Amino acid sequence: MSDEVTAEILTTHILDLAGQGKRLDGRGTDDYRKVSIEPGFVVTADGSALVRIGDTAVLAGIKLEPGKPFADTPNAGVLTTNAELIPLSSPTFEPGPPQPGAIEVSRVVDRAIRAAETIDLTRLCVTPGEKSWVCYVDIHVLDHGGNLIDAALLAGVAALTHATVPAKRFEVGDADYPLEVLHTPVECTFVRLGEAIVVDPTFDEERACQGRLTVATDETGRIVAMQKGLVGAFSPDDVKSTVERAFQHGDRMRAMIRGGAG
Amino acid sequence: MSDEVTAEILTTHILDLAGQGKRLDGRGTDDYRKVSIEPGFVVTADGSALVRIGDTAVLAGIKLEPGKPFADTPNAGVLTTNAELIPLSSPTFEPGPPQPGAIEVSRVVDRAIRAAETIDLTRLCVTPGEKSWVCYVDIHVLDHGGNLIDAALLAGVAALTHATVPAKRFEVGDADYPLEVLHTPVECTFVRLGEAIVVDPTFDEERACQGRLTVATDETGRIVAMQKGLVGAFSPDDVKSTVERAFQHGDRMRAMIRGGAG
Amino acid sequence: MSDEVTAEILTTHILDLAGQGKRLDGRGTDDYRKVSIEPGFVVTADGSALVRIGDTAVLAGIKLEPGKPFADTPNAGVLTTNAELIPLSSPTFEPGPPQPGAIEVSRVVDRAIRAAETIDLTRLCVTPGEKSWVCYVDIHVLDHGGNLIDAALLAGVAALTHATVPAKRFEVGDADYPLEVLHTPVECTFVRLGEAIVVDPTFDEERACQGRLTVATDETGRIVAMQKGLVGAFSPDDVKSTVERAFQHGDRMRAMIRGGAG
Amino acid sequence: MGSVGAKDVPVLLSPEGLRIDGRRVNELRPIKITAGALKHADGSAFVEWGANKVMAAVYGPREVHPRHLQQNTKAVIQCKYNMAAFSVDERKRPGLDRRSQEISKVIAEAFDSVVFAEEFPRTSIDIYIEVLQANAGTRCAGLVAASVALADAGIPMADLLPAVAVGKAGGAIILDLKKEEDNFGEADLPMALVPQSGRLVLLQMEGHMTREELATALDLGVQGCRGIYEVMKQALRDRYAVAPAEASA
Amino acid sequence: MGSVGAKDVPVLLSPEGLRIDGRRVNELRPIKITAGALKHADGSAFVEWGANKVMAAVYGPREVHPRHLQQNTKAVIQCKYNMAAFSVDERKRPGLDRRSQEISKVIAEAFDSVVFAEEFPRTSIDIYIEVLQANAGTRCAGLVAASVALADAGIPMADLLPAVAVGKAGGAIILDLKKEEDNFGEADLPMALVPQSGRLVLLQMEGHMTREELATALDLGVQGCRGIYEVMKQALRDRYAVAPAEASA
Amino acid sequence: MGSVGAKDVPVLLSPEGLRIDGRRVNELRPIKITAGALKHADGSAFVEWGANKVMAAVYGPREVHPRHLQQNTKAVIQCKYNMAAFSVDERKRPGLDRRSQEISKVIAEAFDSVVFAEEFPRTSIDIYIEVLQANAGTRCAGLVAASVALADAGIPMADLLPAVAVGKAGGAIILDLKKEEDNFGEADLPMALVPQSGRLVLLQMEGHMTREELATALDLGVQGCRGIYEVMKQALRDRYAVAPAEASA
Repeated sequence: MSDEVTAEILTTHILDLAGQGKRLDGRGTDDYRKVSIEPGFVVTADGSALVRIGDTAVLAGIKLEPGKPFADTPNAGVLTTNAELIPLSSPTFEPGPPQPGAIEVSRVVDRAIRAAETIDLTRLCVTPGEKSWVCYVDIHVLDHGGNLIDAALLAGVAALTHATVPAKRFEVGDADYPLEVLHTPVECTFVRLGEAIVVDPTFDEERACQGRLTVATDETGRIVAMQKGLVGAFSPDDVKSTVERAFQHGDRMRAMIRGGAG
Repeated sequence: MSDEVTAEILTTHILDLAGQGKRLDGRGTDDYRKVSIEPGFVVTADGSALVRIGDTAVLAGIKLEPGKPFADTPNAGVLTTNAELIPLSSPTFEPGPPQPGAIEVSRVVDRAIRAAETIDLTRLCVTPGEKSWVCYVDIHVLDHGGNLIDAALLAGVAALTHATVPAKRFEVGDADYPLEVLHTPVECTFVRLGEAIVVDPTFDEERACQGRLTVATDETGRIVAMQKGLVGAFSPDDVKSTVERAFQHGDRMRAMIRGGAG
Repeated sequence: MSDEVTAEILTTHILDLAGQGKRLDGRGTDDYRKVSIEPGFVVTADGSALVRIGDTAVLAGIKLEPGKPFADTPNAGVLTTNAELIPLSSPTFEPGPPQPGAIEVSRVVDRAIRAAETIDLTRLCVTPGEKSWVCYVDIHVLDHGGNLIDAALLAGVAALTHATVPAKRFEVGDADYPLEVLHTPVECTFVRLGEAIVVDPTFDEERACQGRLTVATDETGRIVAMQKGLVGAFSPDDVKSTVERAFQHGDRMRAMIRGGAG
Repeated sequence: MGSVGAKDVPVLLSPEGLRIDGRRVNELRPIKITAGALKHADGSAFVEWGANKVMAAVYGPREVHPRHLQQNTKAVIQCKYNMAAFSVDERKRPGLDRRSQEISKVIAEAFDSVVFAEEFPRTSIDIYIEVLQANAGTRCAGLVAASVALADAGIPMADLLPAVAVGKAGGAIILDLKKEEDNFGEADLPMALVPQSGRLVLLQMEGHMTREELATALDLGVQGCRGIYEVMKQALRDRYAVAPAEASA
Repeated sequence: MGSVGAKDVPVLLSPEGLRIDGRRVNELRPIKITAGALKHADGSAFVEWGANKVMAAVYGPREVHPRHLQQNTKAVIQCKYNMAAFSVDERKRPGLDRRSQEISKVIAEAFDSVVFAEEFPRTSIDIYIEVLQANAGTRCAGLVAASVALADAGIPMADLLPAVAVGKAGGAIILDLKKEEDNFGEADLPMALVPQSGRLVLLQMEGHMTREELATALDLGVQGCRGIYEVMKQALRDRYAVAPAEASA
Repeated sequence: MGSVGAKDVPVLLSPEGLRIDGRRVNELRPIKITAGALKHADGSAFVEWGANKVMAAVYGPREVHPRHLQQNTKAVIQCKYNMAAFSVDERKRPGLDRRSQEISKVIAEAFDSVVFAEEFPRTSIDIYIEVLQANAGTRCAGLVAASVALADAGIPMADLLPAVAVGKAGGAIILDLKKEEDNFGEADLPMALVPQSGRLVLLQMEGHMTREELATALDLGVQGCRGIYEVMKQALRDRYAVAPAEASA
């Protein structure tokens, strides 16, 4: 039986279950899988975190280097987010230049970090117009069990939260110091399965779905990013109700990020 | 009936007609299609022009930016011509890196602009060896009905003719000023159809032809560039007679470029 | 008969011969093909040499340009080795980005030059941390008859041995002067054919072999690089005995490199 | 939204509630759509919307390139959104950047939600969007142009896809942001609507809003899309009303 | 070995014969191997070795990509070794560099020497190695991880491939170099052994040694590989001893 | 022609009508052609022409790579012209630049005009030209080398293709420009002739000339090509006169 046929049978089954309010792994429509956050996983990074959501595993590493501010923002540091969907993590990824899916993850994560003002970029300026810190957020997906966007942002924000500015190493200051984090954005992704809208989709649910919607919130009650993806549609009311759910899951995960700091 | 078969029948028909001194669209061998020039089409550009030759449409945009002169020409600005044969313009173009055809258009247009001394590059030098203007001529083919080289140069020269040096915007001077144009090169392309040599080929005539020859002239009676392309051959006498025809068409189009300025 | 079938028959034949201590071209297991070195082949290069080993031909050219030292070695010049296995040289090479085979040749040659301290990189420093010579060793394979690594290093070292630092041309000094060469590394490559280990493999022997081993030696009795390549295995004793053979061949070729200088 | 550490921030909303170009918060910029603007594409449209100029062309259903993307049960919808080097103030280097690739992806997915792709298995429907002059909202302008181009090419679809960006600038929720509002405002929220179902097939957000502001923005956007929808339908009516030979002057 | 013109060179061997981290010359760094560390790969392993952290995954036998590499009589063994941007002190730009491509080639050839590839004609066995944290010896750690991952994937092989680097630093021949020994030492010699045949399928050398030193180094390396071999076998025993569902916590 | 804003311009023509290297205006540089210079190509030639050194190799007719370029009714002629990094005064970065791609295109088209490609449908004839040492006129030298290499490979053609550049320097129309004449002259006009038909299959011009000058230049170029033609034929006669085993010393 070909992969395509298997996938189609699985899709039908997932949609049938969703019609009855059920999911393949027994979760309810608003149940998130088990989340774990392990900060400091990589000592060569200036900050890092390994995040697991169910059988999805994502590693984020932070590197800070002195560089030049952009001409139009002379008083700010530079933030660069890059997600790699390496072929190690899934039978569906292939080597080569970043695919649209990887680029979408990078950009959605980048927007959430940036819009939430997670870090104060003006604090990363050393000499206006001349020298500023460049902060790289590199995200490696290790095990792709679905819902990469949520895992990637969680890993990125947790890594930033526990990062150090290597001022001494680069002779920019006398001592290294912790990177200051102002806000804690968390993304929460939903997929439509028939008329059900379920949170934290698995790989198979993403393949079966009729639309994916991601909402990023922060701890001050702001929505800081949204992204509808994949084939399918959501009504404005769908959007409003997922936003409420995103705040609830977001608050829970924000506590974990801070807790992980201990 | 496959595309290939259609193309072959059309080729035979075009060659038969040419043997009788006729062309598919009713033109004589030395008739150019209708030409229109619309300068200032794009306001974000420092100069621009939309050129139509029959159902061929080409848009050129000029951008000027401060940069560094080349080490071997410290007293001159930099001119860069880039033609994009984007897949929007023809069923025969595909996305990806520039194909040899696009590179040929870029280079032939670049040579004509440069050899005719269309703009005085030494006037684009700000500080010798340190700072000079970089002048980008970007050419987008929008609708490919044949004879792209002529349309591309016409658009490029018309765009330069109506361009402004953004000195104020880049804080290089107190006010923007018009880019000075010294000469007006015009390219004129011919194809061999059997023993006939016809001007301004359509897409189908280019596909049917046995050799393409482009001659660029300027208003002082100089030939400033030539390019034989595609499979086929021309005798030295063929070359000499096309040169005469190129001057006549060129003078007519030069008047249009200046007229378009009004 | 397909190429693949021919290759397989040839492989079997080569292995049969090897079992009897024989080779296709009549050589003994420790016979090297005829070697010739022609320094100064390219006058536009700052140093060059055309090397032939049997019907393998490799051309190396040296270029020196002022540049910037690396941040972690502020007192040293920069050495860059690049081998191009251009499709001109063999029916088996294709155009495109460098293949793993070409990269391996580049890197093995580079390691031997570097580890042997062929040139004293600190002598290529002009102003510590600011300005130093960048020395490019560019290697073009012209005719691929096997054993490219040995030919490439031989050409590279011969080209360096006869190179000139273009100090006057780049206004770094008053006069050009010879590049000083401290050591003369030579690589010697072996392949396993059954239980025989033969030196200087031909193209067909490389295709037939069960493992390739390269040993670079210098004139002071040091081993300066090794590389096992291709599918196959060598025992530690195999390695030790090839090292002895590599020194003998290496000493002979070192005399040729110096002789070529005359 | 790129205003962190920027130099000069303009006043985006006057005390009278007027925007930088004199519009009210719920007002669209002028929009003009020409269906069939190109001769050689299977379908095409040119959109002038405020100071945006966007051309779209559609080719297909045709052979799939590259071949391995071919699907046995439906057409694959491919989109390439590109900005001309001279379409923005600071020259854009030619070639695909990450932003263009993301936009191409979400636009392709939006159309994949309404095109009857099962009717053309093993083919490709290729959408090309070229931004010739940009002034915020180019992905929406591109989507509108592509939607009309698809209709012009005769591709069967459930509905046209009007699109518009809503956002927040100067503290207010506003419709159809122009450049300064996009650069210095608080949020940008592009969306595309299926008018008949009332559902959104494209929705992105960058910036920050409260949930109440978001609710207002969504309503304002839907209303804006319905306005655009009328202009799109009229452009197609105009296209069919003229002889093909004259349609693309 | 990149020490030409470098600034500070540390003392690599104490008068008592102890190394920078207190090890003796013939001592390995601590090594921990977890077989089956990933859920979605056909086989996987995570290796923590000194301050290295390396993940390997294996997929296949499966369809060959790109197609033209397919071989009619055997599986093609493909390897991609990659270092994460944050795995080293100075951030590494993402993407394949020449070093990674060379390492990928010699690792693939090493496995091609022991995998029974003729059993799976026209397929590909794909090995992915990701260095997450690097501290010298990553190609050996990657090879060890990949070897366990291949076994975890059930790929038939003549033997496991233990690997280790030997080298010369502070004048002594030492086993299993760490970063400072690699950077400032005199030679680095990574090798991979087929324990049952006693032959080497990977062998590289960079730096300089006399023939006597090389002989010593080869013997020390073989001995080191045999130590690693035991850890690899134990990791696989541990893997089979647990239920699959628990194996990758 | 790249002289705008350049530093020093040499005197290109003496009052006696002699050029920088002592040649008269209608004089060729010394040229030496070795057919069969390589062992592993199907055909090859090495051309030393003034201070140019150019190698050409031909492979085919053989399988087409990449496959999608295959034509059902004829062989596809592919050409890759490349300059070695060390072939010019200022080191050239390895890799294809736009100039090389344009030259490759016009050379392939020139040969496509004379090779009997219909005799080998669904195959490729691949021409590789490597410029090892450059001193103006490399595309003509490459064309001459490739033409002899094609004959050496036994590819059936209507004729050999001699080629030469004419130009204008120091106010005079001159034959076979060398580097200073190309860099500081007024025009460069490379051409390739089919001697039997008297027609040109390659013709480019860069610089500026009047029509009278052009007429003179074309005549001078044709005359120069006929001189090169004799050298090409002699090189092939020499090649056939020796046993294959000795031909490529």
